[in-house]
This record gives sequence, structure tokens and C-alpha cells, in this order.
Amino acid sequence: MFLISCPWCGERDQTEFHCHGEAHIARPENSLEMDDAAWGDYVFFRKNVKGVHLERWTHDHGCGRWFNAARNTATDEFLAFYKPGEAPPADLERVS
Amino acid sequence: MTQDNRLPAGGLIDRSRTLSFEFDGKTYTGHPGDTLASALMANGVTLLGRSFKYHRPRGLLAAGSEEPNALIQLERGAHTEPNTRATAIELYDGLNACSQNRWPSLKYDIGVVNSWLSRFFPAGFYYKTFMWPERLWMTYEHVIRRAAGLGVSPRLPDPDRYEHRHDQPELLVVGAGPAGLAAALSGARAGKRVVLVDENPQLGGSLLGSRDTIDGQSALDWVAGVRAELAEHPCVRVLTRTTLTGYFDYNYLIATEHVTAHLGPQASDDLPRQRLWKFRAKSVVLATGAIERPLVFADNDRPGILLASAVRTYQHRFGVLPGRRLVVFTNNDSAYSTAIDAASAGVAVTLVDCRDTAGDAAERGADAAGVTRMMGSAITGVSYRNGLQSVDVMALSADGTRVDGPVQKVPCDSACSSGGWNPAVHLHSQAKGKLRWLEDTHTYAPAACASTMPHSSVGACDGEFSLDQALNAGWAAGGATGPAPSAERVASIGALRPLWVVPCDHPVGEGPKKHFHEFQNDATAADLWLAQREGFESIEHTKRYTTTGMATDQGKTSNVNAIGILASSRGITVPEVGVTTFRPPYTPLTFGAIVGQNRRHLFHMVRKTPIHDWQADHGAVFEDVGDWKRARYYPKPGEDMDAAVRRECQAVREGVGLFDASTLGKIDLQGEDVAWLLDMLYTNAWGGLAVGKCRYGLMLNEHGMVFDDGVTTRVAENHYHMTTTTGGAARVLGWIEEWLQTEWPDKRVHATSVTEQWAVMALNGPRARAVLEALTEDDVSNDALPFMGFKEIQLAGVPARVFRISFTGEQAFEVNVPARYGRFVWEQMVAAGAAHDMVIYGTETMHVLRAEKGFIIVGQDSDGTMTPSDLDMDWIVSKKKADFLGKRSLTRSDTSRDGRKQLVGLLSEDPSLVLPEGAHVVSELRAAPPMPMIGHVTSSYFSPNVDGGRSIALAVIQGGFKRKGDWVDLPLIDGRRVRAKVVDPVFVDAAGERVKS
Amino acid sequence: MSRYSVFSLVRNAFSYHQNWQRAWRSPDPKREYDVVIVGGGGHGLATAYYLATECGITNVAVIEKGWLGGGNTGRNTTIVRSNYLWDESAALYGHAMQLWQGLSQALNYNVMYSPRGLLHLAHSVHDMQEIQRRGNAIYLNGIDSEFLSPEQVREMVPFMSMEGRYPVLGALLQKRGGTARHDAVAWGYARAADAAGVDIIQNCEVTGFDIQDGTVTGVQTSRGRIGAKTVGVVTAGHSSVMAEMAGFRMPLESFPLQALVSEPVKPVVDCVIMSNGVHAYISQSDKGELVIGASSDAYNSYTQRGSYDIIEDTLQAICEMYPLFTRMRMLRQWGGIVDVTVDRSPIISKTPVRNLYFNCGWGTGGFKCTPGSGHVFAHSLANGDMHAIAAPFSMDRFNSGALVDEGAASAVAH
Amino acid sequence: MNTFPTPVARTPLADLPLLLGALSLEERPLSGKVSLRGNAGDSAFVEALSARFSGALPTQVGQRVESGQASLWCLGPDEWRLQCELDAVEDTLAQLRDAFGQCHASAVDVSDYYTELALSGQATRDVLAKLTPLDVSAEGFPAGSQAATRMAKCSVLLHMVRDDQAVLCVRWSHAEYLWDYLCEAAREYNH
Ligand SMILES: Cc1cc2nc3c(=O)[nH]c(=O)nc-3n(C[C@H](O)[C@H](O)[C@H](O)COP(=O)(O)OP(=O)(O)OC[C@H]3O[C@@H](n4cnc5c(N)ncnc54)[C@H](O)[C@@H]3O)c2cc1C
Ligand SMILES: NC(=O)c1ccc[n+]([C@@H]2O[C@H](COP(=O)([O-])OP(=O)(O)OC[C@H]3O[C@@H](n4cnc5c(N)ncnc54)[C@H](O)[C@@H]3O)[C@@H](O)[C@H]2O)c1
Ligand SMILES: Cc1cc2nc3c(=O)[nH]c(=O)nc-3n(C[C@H](O)[C@H](O)[C@H](O)COP(=O)(O)O)c2cc1C
Ligand SMILES: [Zn+2]
Repeated sequence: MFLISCPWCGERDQTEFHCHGEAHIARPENSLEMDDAAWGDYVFFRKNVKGVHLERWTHDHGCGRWFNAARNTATDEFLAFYKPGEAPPADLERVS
Repeated sequence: MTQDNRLPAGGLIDRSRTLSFEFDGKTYTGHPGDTLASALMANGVTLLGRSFKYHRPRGLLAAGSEEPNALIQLERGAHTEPNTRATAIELYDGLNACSQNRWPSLKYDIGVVNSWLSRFFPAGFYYKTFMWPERLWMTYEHVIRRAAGLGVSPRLPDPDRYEHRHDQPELLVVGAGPAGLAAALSGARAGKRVVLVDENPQLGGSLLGSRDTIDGQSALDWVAGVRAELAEHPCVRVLTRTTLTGYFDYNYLIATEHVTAHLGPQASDDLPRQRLWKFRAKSVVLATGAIERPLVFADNDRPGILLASAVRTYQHRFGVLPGRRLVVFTNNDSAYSTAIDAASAGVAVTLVDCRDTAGDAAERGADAAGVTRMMGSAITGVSYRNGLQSVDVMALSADGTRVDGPVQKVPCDSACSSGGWNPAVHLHSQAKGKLRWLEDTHTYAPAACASTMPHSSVGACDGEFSLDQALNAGWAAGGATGPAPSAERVASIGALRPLWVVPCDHPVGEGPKKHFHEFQNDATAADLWLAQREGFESIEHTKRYTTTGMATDQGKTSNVNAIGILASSRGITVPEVGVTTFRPPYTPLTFGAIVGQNRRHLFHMVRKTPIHDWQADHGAVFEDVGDWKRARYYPKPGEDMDAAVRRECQAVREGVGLFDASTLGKIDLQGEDVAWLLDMLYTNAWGGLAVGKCRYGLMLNEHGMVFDDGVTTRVAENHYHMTTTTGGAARVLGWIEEWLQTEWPDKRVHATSVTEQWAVMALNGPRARAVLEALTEDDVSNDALPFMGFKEIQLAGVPARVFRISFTGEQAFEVNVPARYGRFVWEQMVAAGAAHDMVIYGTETMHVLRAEKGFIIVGQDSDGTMTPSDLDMDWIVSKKKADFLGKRSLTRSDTSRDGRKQLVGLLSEDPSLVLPEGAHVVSELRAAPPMPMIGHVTSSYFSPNVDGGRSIALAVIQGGFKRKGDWVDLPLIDGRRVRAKVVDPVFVDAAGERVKS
Repeated sequence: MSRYSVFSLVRNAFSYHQNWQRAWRSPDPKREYDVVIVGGGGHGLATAYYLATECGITNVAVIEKGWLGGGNTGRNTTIVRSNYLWDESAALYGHAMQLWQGLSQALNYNVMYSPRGLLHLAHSVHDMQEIQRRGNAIYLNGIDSEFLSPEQVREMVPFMSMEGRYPVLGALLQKRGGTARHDAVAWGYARAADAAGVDIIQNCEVTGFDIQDGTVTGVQTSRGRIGAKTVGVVTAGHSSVMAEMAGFRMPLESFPLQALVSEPVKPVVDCVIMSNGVHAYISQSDKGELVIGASSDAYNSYTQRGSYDIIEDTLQAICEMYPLFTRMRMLRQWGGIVDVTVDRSPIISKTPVRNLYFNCGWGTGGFKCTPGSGHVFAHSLANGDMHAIAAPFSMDRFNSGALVDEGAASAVAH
Repeated sequence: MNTFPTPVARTPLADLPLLLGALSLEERPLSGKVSLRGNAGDSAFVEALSARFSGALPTQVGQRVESGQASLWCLGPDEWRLQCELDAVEDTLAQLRDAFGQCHASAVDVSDYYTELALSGQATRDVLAKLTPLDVSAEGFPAGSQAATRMAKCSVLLHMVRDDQAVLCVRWSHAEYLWDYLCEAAREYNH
């Protein structure tokens, strides 16, 4: 049971949150020019890394905000929490 | 029966009171402070159960929660509980216990034939047989299943309550032995919020079963002092009868507290039987002690043979000993205290030590107490006939692989063994902590912990077996300054001689005697060797093949023995064998405790609209839609659903009906970019929507599939009111927030859920306006409030928002009033409607009416694989918009191909036959399946309004648009073969006039 | 391979079981194989078995990083059924169902396939619509399926609550659905594949692929390079990791999926019961434990753990179905790593690398298809072209949109 | 010309008996609640708010400022709840919408969306701790604190009014469930 730091509310129990998978997947601007494979890649294909995963969470039972987290999926250790729009902290690769 | 084995004095029991209890129909007595196990021992009852596989007679092995054998069916009827460890049941008056897994009785058990045939039932035998003939497997299985299992599950509803409770201690101490008490005391003095838990009813841990001194006083006095001091600290919570059972990520730990479970069935109604604590601890100190492991010798499973430390615990804690003539068999010094203490109580004790010498103090103590010592020897056999008669002792060879010389028969009525100690590393391991193997004491002890679950282990569970070290380590972990409590340093284990399998007079595994390392599942040393021989080398394979460690005790006394046996037979080190994974729970945990309060009406919430109670009072039959209760229909006396729905349907088309639509999702959207957002969310264009106008829209996910629909209204310049399906409300709001917060943070839109702000009543039917007009002075004429128009009015004295939108194809008004006035306005409408024979209708009628119009229900007529085109809704997909969510997916090769399933209407050949929803259309009717399917019926009803009453249906059929006019076949699962005609899905008012009237 | 039978059991009893042979050898890897299967779970082992016994390719290795069957094969709730909605699924799972019959005899290993009946409960009008649609489809695909009225359900499962928060309105029954002994499936396939010449290599982790000009030529392992003309990757939860080694991505996410067992008791649940409405499923093993599972955790993880709240939710659902189980006790709880696709259907497919094939995406429900998956995958590898039953499960479908969406219409998929 | 009876307002727990004992539980009369969204960094927004609320704008999530008959809670980085008399809502909305002018802000009436339960008595914190993973101890959640959190299976805005009283603000349709849950949790203190 994770302890998650909402960037706005601080540390809260995992059951207040929901995870929404990989972060930083920008919606293509030029979708109409993309071929089926490129579009399919955006919609369905994921890194699914074993290691540092940048992912999205929402604080459903708290402030309702979306935010990002870096978590090592091999250990479930959270390495960082950051707001949407912010870049992930730079030194994440040190652990994996 | 008298308590023959009860010592005249001693123990922490209350001898002034006598409790009576029943075991297998016989009545016995005991005292408060007893466990069922100690009370049975006091009464000389040694045979307590039958083993899982061979049905061997079994008695007690342990005194604590590690007990593998003495599993009891506790109580009867609704209070019954299978597989309860007798050692963990506190005695209460009137307790009723039964032995398990035997028939017809514990003493004469038919299943014992398994034991006679045991040589044919080695580990994994079932994988090798029961294969012929194939069809008989289910019969074999039936027999196997009845033979397996232990106790019997309850058959009646549980009358008791369970609860959860959260807590966030700064310091959580698990185990209230000397180490844990020192840690808790130290934490308390350091001013921390401390929680101390122990599974026993009393504090003290191993001190309860010993005669140590701490800080110059008796250990029990010291414990009493600590308890008193902890009680003084307001921030300290001491929980006894509480087992820490799961250690999860980020120091989330769960523990079960027996609040009344130990009091028996009469316990309080208001207190829970068990309470599950959910701790989120800043720091955790594990002081869970160590569990003794037995020696694996010939027929070591006979009733009357216990663990050495258990015997000592029974003596000191319960004032009871298992017999008058005790044999103690050991490979280390710790069992000497058992021998010495028992001898001091007048028991004739023979000590069989597989070593040639023991520690000085141990030897001196034993000799002084009059214990007979047989050094360099081993037990090689056991005589058991309705009780232990004697043990055979032989000399052990220097390498420990053989026994030699004459057999000495030592008469006895009880025995015990110690093969060393296993630190209780379970919780540490659950927390992904690593283990290290200690070469001197031959045990696993905790090593590094995972960063996500930081904690420390102190005392015996850290592999430190002396009292002063336990006190020191505990004190240090608690964080206080000042001197730690101190005790005399005694070497407690001495030099342990590892002897993983004790040889006997025939090669182990090749004669009548059995060497159990695992009692409950009857796994022997020979089984382990067989597994190795057959290639189940990995310890995980060995576990699964022999089922060792998989019983209800999860191998607390057996796992390390199994690993040791494997290591010695393979000639490798113990760490090379590896360990299996420790998993929660520490001891079996009742489902009730896990479920807590969340049962019955508290399982999942029921959501009710503000008008619910009125509906219930007026005979509504409800259906579950998500968490909501929605009125499905309102039967008049004597009406079934069909009759009620026909009446309701007809009345709406002919007059007027009122429907509670409060559950619809509602979202308030404000900001300059709302129109832009709507253009992205919906497939159609939103640019031209005027203030005061409503528009219908379809939403797609990025796969291009329809996932919600609804009407959105522009209530002011930059202010919109969106409605969603009932089930989609949360999903759509989440969808909007996701895009706004993560992808388009610069867009100026605020979305606020207002679902429950408004009670919504839909007035439908040609006389709808008449009813409305009776309640308002505002102008709601067709000119003032035309179809797809919106207006704020005063309705029955209440401010209302009225939308001219319709899900029935009739003249319709969706009236929204603040929820607090919902019931009032509803009642006013009902009153006003009386003059127009207004009917109140439910979701079933709503479904029929919308199906008559060919309106889809997302999730029923579409299923997450349908595009707007598939639903014949191309008209709603803007060709001009550069982009909207899901747009690109619509042109993928498969999504845009011809011949996909398309929404059509169906009319069955027999107009009275309502096609079953979910019936499939086939392209070729055959005598029997398989038949190629081309689609299925999504909605189907009897419509009183079409052709004077007939069935209608909606369906999705491959290439359906081109099939209109064709006849198709629907072979039904019950053997009927039905024909239907493909038609347009609009059955009523195709021109769409009525809605504008 | 010495045959197992009642007679061999008796014969061996007289030599104190000293003469049993290894169930499979433990050979050193050869330099090269015709086919290397990566992943020694049920699906990988079944693939090797069918390659060797049906496709005439015996120069095959199964490479497993840990112990055979230690992945999801060794940690699933053993439900076997073929009552899927779409024709493509019905063909695949139906194929497996046919192979389950007689599998013990074919492998000479008792996998304890127990077609004791499987019920899907319906608790709402919507559930009823779903089971009716699926039940009819299954029926028309020639697979057994029946609807049960609440009375029939009550008769079949005596102790279950029919009322509660979510009353039982009906059920879909697949009589041939049931369970099989998970470990035995892995071990039985391993033993039979080994007997047919397959090398089973445990404790050997594949760490990379040798790819030349877009064609795979071998694998790098913790025990050195092993050459291969064809490589089949069957690594379930780790498929994305393997794909990354080969230079592409998969439409997969790996989630924890947890299960638990109770203490063993005498028979009380005689069939498999699944409920999408309250969201849990339960059966009772031959040893007597209640075997219980539910939905996966919602975050990616490779830790084989999962979060405790899922256990709580699962048991809430079970106790809603069976209120009298609140006095039963959980004995053990564990997790696996399931590789989930968006359409809840597997991927049996060629990849951008020639001669490199993936069989994955079975997610929360692939145990039941172990024989079918191995069978069609073996034939695909042997022919260099996908078996007709496997073809719709190509990973191209995520580009074209031709999903086999078992998730869109029904909720759980075990 | 019709005449209507005076409108009767009802709240979701109107028919439930007040629970009294060592612990008491009651539904509070409906209050006015306005959901505010805007940018705290935008002076136009802050100024517009001051038209209706004289206190300072709280910007820490969970922070709550009271002023006169009204209070303002910060629920998120761009979200507030203005609580006032029910009768004042209509004016407030109108005034705020005017005052917002061109700035990107919204004010939505959510008075009926939520109802409030007041739980009082010595064991208040003990009861709360049965429902929420939030630290509700006197140290972790001193009197005066508030937070949005999970309680059982619903979202609740929790306000620790005093050490022995908490007010729980919950969605209309979740209120009955929460009420029942609290009654169950209070049982051991109320026999
Ligand atoms: C809790 C749970 C319950 C389930 N319940 C059911 C159910 O009731 N019914 C059902 O049909 N299905 C169920 N499933 C799903 C089912 O278990 C799986 O779909 C199925 O077992 C997958 O088999 P597999 O052989 O593909 O994978 P696995 O058994 O996981 O085998 C993959 C193997 O690949 C190995 N591997 C990975 N990486 C490497 C590498 N680099 N080198 C070498 N080897 C590697 C792994 O060690 C593993 O042994 C359940 C799953 C779980 C976790
Ligand atoms: N004679 C020997 O060789 C020998 C061997 C082992 C221990 N000891 C003695 O034992 C003492 C060690 O003290 P200690 O404090 O480390 O251990 P302890 O055995 O005294 O106390 C451990 C306590 O933890 C409790 N516990 C264990 N698991 C629990 C769980 N999951 N949840 C709740 N409670 C749990 C037990 O009920 C017990 O009360 C010393 O006095 C030492 O000399 C002696
Ligand atoms: C169908 C099934 C039945 C099981 N029965 C038992 C059991 O009776 N006792 C037990 O300890 N574990 C049982 N397990 C769980 C295993 O011990 C183990 O937890 C599981 O295989 C996952 O492995 P791991 O915990 O070693 O990671 C069972 C597992 C499965 C899949
Ligand atoms: Zn937050």
C-alpha cells in the first residue's frame, strides 16, 4: 500500500488515488497525416518499463488533481512526485 | 475428569475459578488463563486430531500460534470456526470444541487406512495415477475432495461484527517479549506515539514461560512495571490479543485484534468480534521472537511429543506438564531449562543429547536437578499405543548419519525435542527484507530491509537469543536515552549440533518409521528426497511437489528443517538451497476481519435520488443501475411488469408521463474555451450553438468508439450545462479533467460536477406542456420554449431550469430544480398531472419509448466496439472539424471497412414474440450449431404503440444498412428458430413531428 | 520416459520410491537449436511439447530464467473455460478446451482437469443482457452454455446468498468449465516435452537477442549465447522487457494480479463461481482451500505483490456472495504479473524482427488456454506462418483497429 | 392564476433519526455552498472575490478562512469552496459573476450537492479513525484542521471543529451510506 505525496495535499494513503499509466505521451497534433501504425502506437503501445516509470496519478478523494510520479516498477519505490507540465527530475536513472 | 496433569502450584492461571468445557462431547474443566490446549493437557487428553493425508493421530506440538497439529472445530452452528489452533484458543466457560478430519471418531478413524497404505502415497502420487479410465477422474476427484480438507466451513450466517481502524504510530512495536517491551518503553520515554501489539493476552512473551530476572526483579514483576508505565503515557497504545499479520509497502501493516473473539459466542452485540488495525507507521520495530524447531526423528509426530520450549511454557504459564516421565531430546542447550524445570517439579526426566557435551552451566544444572543425561545419543523409535509408552535411544555416530549399539528403551509418557531456533523473520521477509544465515546457531536472521519498508528487528527475531541482548537491542530501537533494562547474560543455545535428520535402525524412508519435518500435511524427509530425485530441485518446486510449508501453519516449525534436510542430502550449504517466499498473513486471518464493516448495507453504497422515497411509497419496483436505485416500473395491483409497462408506454404517447431522471450526469462548464472543448469532446460541431439552445452529442474515446452521449446546453455566453449517461457521469468528468489538466492546461475551461445539485423530472407526452403550465406563470409555449430550447422559470414557486429535450420523441420538458426541492416539485407535478391522467413511469418504459424512436442507449445498443457510423449516426460526425478525440481512429483500415456491424431495427415474424435481447442473427441456419453469426439483438420490447401493439427490436448486424427489407434467422438457445425482418430502427413518428409540437 | 500408472506406483513402493526417474533432464544448453522458446511457463512448455510431438521439430530448447512454472502458471486461480464472446476467441479457447480433454492421458501426467461447471452470475438487467448475448454466441459457436434461473442457481450452489446488495437474477453455466491443477500442467508438459527430446534449461535468463539484418539468429543468456533459427517468446508479464531487447514496443501493460486461498475445509463450493457484478470469483481446490481472485491492481509493476486494498475488496465481494464465509480464514495471498492488452485478448504474432515470434498478452486469463495457445503457436513457428486460429491475434490489429475486444462487452476475463 | 404551497425543502437524511448517546450524529441544516475556480495569482480574481468575502484568500490546500457568516476553503490549487448562508447564495453568485468580468473564473452553486453531518462526543476521533486512512489523531489533525479525504467508500470534506466534534461534508446520494457507516462505527461507544 503506497504512501503517495500529492504535490498539493502531501502524503496520503494510496486508496485516495488512482493510477493512469505512462506519463508524457503527448497527443499528436498532426494525427490526420499519421499512418495507422504511428497512430496505433500513440493509442495502444506503451513502454511498460521494468525500472523507472514516469506515470500519472489523480488524487481522487482529495484535491482531484492530476500529477506525475516516477516509480521504479521493479521495487515499487517512488523516486519523485511532480506537477503536470513539469519535467521529470533529471537524476532518476541512478536507481533501477 | 480431574486435571491430573495440573501441577499443584504455579502458572498464570486463576485457580480460584473453574471453567467447564467440552471436547468431542466430553466435559472437562480448566481455569481462566488456560488455553484450550493447556486445559486439555491438564486433563491428560493427548489425542487432538488427525493429520491431513495419512490421518495419523496427532497431539500438541507447540504452545503458541505456530501449532501445526492441534486444529479444532470450535463451537457449532453459526459460531463454528474450522481449523482453530487449540494453542490459540483462550478457555471460556462453556467452550465447545470438536476434533476434525476423522470419521466416525477421533479414536477410530476410517481414514487411517491412508496411513497403512502410506507407502503407496508418496509426495505427488496423485500426478501419477487416477488417469484411467479418463471418465472416472471426476469420481476419483469426488472421493479425494471428501477425504481432503480439514474442518467444516460454517453453514449459517455469521452473527458477529467486524471492524477496521486506522492508526499512524510513530513507532510500531510488534511483540511484547523483553525486546519489544524494552523498545516500547524506550519509545514512550522518548515521547513518541507508540503502538505495541502482541498476539498473546498477556505481555511478556517468552518471559511468561521462563524464570528470568530483569533489573534485579523477577521478570514478571518487571513486565508488570513496564505495563503500568506504558499505561501512564497518553500517546501509547498497547494492544494484546493482536496479531500483526501483514507487512505491506511503505510501512503499511495490518493486525487483527480479538476484541471479543476469545469470550465465546455470548459476547457483546456492540463490540466487534475482531478488529483489523491498519497501521501506517513511521518506524517499525519487529520483536517477534523465535520459534523452536523440532528434531526430525523416527515417528516424531506421535501425540505426547512436543517442542521443548512448549513444555516449559506449559509448566510456567499454565502450571501443567504433559506427563510424569518426560524425555527431552535436543541438539542444543536451550532444552536443558525445560529438563531442569520439569525435574524440579518432580517429573522424571531423561535428557537425550545428540552432542557429546553440552555447555557447562547446562550440564551442571541438569545434574543438580536430577536429570538423567544420555549424551551422544538419539531417539530412534517411539512406542505409541493410546499414548506414549517409551522411546528407543541409540548411540549416534560421529558424523551423525548412523546409530549404533544396543537399543535402550526409555519408558515415558511424554517427550519433547529441540532442534534449534528459527527467528520469526516472517514479517521482515514479507517486507522484502533479505536474510542471512548464521553459521553458529544454524538459523536465518534478518539482513538488509527494502527501502520502501524500513524497520529494525530486535531480540530473538534478530537471531540474538540471550535476554540481555534482547533488552539492549529493544531499548536502543525505541530511541530513548538512559540505561537499558538489564539481565544476567546467559549462553542460551550453546554449541548447536545440526542434525537435520535423525537416523534410526533402518535407512530413513525405507522402513515403517516416518520422519516428519512437516506435520500437518504429512511431509517426511523421504518426500523431500523423492522430490529431489525426480528433479524438483528448486526449493519452490520441492515445496509445491511435497506441499511442505503449505499447510495452515505455513511451515513455521518446518521450513528451515526442510531446507536443512535438502542441504545436507545434496551436500550444499543451506543458503544455496534458498528459501520460499513469505507471504501474508502471519497466521490465518478471518475473512470477516478483512471485510470489516463493509458488509450487507455497508458493502457498496446505494445511491438514491431526492425523489426515491416518494417512488418507494408509491410502489415502484427498482433496478440497480451502477450504484443507483432507479424506479423500473410502477405496477398497479395485479399488474406484472409487462402489463405495467404497456400501460405506462401508452399513457405517455397518448397523454403525459413523469419520469425521475435525476441520476443523469451533469457537468457545469464555464470559460471562454468551452466551445473549443466541446468541439474536441464531441464528434459534431459546436460553434453555432446559441445561448438558450441545447444540442445532442456523441463522445468517442481515442480508439474511435462511442463511450458516452448526452445533451449540452448553452446557458450563457461562456457557460454550458452538459448531461451524460447515468453510468458515465464520473467517467466523463474524469475524461474532461484529464484533458484539461494534462494536455490542455492553457485552455480556459472550468468543469464542475453538478449531478446531485439538481433533481431532474422529465415530463413527456402530448399533454406535457399542459401540466407544466399549471405550475408556472412563465411562458413555456412552443414559441417561448421551442424544441431544443432552454429556459429558467419559476415552477411551483421554485427556481427551475427547463430543457426542451426528449428521449421519447414526444413533446417533453426536462425540469431541473435544486435537489432540496426535488420531492416538493415532484409532488406538485403529480398533483397537477392528475387532471391529465398523468402516469408515473420508470426506466423500463423509458427504454421502450426510446427504442420506438430508434434512440440508442450507450452500453446497451453500443458496446465499446461501435463507431458513430456503425450506429447509423454519421450525421453527427463533423466532416469539417480538423480534429476531435477519436477522429483519427475512424479512418483506420478495419474501422472504416465495409460490412461492419450496423444498427438496424428488427421486426419478428410473429408480432407477439419479443426477441430475447442477446439473441444472435446467423447468416446460415443449420440444424445445429456451429452457425456463422452476423449480429445480435441489442434492445427488444413489446411496444403497445407500434401497429396497435407488437414487438420491436434494435440489433447490430454486419452490413445491416444494406439488408433492410431482408428476412434473417435467429436460432435461440432453447431450440426455437425465429425469423425477423430487418427494418429501419425508427418505429414511431419517423418524421419527428411530435417532439416539436 | 517411464510411464506413470497405478502399477508403477505400486512397483516403486516396494523399492521405497528410490527408483523414480527425473521428470525432466537438466541438460547444458547446446550451441544452437532449431527453435528456442523463451519462458518456461505453461504456454512455453506446451509450445515445445507440440513442436516436438506434432511438428517434428525436436531440436528445441525452453529457456527459463527461474524455475519452471514459477511465473503466472504457478500462481493463477486455475479457472478453465471457453465461454468467450467473439468468434475468434471462441475458436481459440474452444480449441484449448478440446485439448484439455484427454490431456492427462496424452501427457501421462494427471493435470486434474476438472470440468465441474462454471457459473457467471448476473446481478442486474445489464448483466442479464450481457450473459444472454454471450451465452447465445457461445451456443451458436457450438460450445456448451446454458442459462440458469435463480432457482436453478440456488440448487446448484446451496450456500450462496441470492439476495444481498446485488441479488442473483440468473446465471450462465458452462458445464465443461472448471479447473485444472496449475503446477501439474507445467510439470506434465515439461516431462512430456523432455521425453520427446526438448531441452529444458532452467535458471538461465535471456538478456538479449542476436539480430542480423532484421532476422533473429539467437539469444544472449546468463549462460552464454544460444543460437536459434526461430525464437518464440512466451514470457507473459515480462514481454515488454523482451520486446525492448528486440527493439520494439508492445501494446501491453504489466499489472499485479493477486489471489488468495483460505484454509482447507471439506467440500462446500462445488463449481466455479464468477461474478462481474460484485467482482470476484471463487472455487474450491481438491485440497479444500477456497481459491479466490478478482481484478488486477491499476498500476504497472513487476514486483509480484500488489496492494492490500485489492484483497479487501475481493473478500468483501466474496462475503457478499457467501456471507457465511466471514468466519473462514485467509491462509495465503500472493501476486503475479499479468501482461494486459487493451482488448483483453492475447497476442500471438510475428514481430518486426524476422523469425522472432511473440505469444503474450494473456493477461488475467491465459491459463485456461495453455494447451490451445501452445498448439497453435507451435504450428505457427513450425510453418513460419500463423495458424488460422492464431491469425486474428496478430499485433497488427492494434494498428488496423481489428481488436478482439473481450473487455468492451463483458468486464472480467479469467 | 395558480397559488402554490410554500416550497418545502428536504435534505437526504431528513427522515433519519438523530443518533444520540455518548456520541451524537446529526444532519446539519443545509448551508449555502459555492464552488469557486480561478487563478490565485490573478489579481482580478482575488479582487473579485473580495467583493463577497472579506477574509484573505487561502492558498494552501486544506486551509480555511472564516470571515463573518462565510468561510472559504482551499480545496485545490485553483479550487475553493465558499460556504455561506443558504439565502445568500443567489446574490453571491450574481455578484461574483459580475465581478469576475473578463478573468477566467467560475462560481457554481453546489449547496444541494452536499450535505453536512456533525459527529460529536468524546470518541469522535475514534469513530473517524474507523473510516479514514487520514491521521485523525489530536497530534496529526488538531482541532480546526480540515481535509478532503476518503471515508469508507466516499469522498468527504472533513472539518475537525473541536476535539470532540467533526463536520463531514458529503455528496447528497452518499450521505445515507455514510450515516449508516458512522452509526455502525459509533455502536461500541453508544450502548
Ligand atoms: C493471480 C492470477 C490469477 C489468474 N487466474 C487465472 C485463471 O483463473 N484462469 C486463467 O485462465 N488464467 C488465469 N491467470 C492468467 C494465467 O496465469 C496466465 O495467463 C498464464 O499462466 C500465462 O502463462 P505463460 O506460460 O504465458 O506465462 P508464465 O507462466 O508467466 O511464464 C512466463 C515465464 O517466462 C519466464 N521469463 C520471463 N523473462 C524471461 C527471460 N528474460 N528469460 C527467460 N525466461 C523468462 C518467467 O520466469 C516465466 O516463468 C491468472 C494469473 C494470475 C497472476
Ligand atoms: N533459550 C533459548 O535458547 C532461547 C531461544 C529463543 C529465545 N530466547 C529468549 O527469548 C527472549 C527473546 O525475547 P524477544 O522479546 O525477542 O522474544 P519473545 O519470544 O519473548 O517475544 C516475542 C513476542 O512476540 C509475539 N509475536 C510474535 N509474532 C507476532 C505477531 N506477528 N504479532 C503479534 N505478536 C507477535 C509473541 O507472541 C511473543 O509474545 C529472550 O529472553 C531470550 O533469552 C531464548
Ligand atoms: C491454485 C492454488 C492453490 C494454492 N494453495 C496453497 C495452499 O494450500 N497453501 C499455500 O501455502 N499456498 C497455496 N498456494 C500459493 C502458493 O504457496 C504461492 O503463494 C503461489 O504459488 C505464488 O508463489 P509465491 O508466493 O512463492 O510468489 C496456492 C496457489 C495456487 C495458485
Ligand atoms: Zn491532492
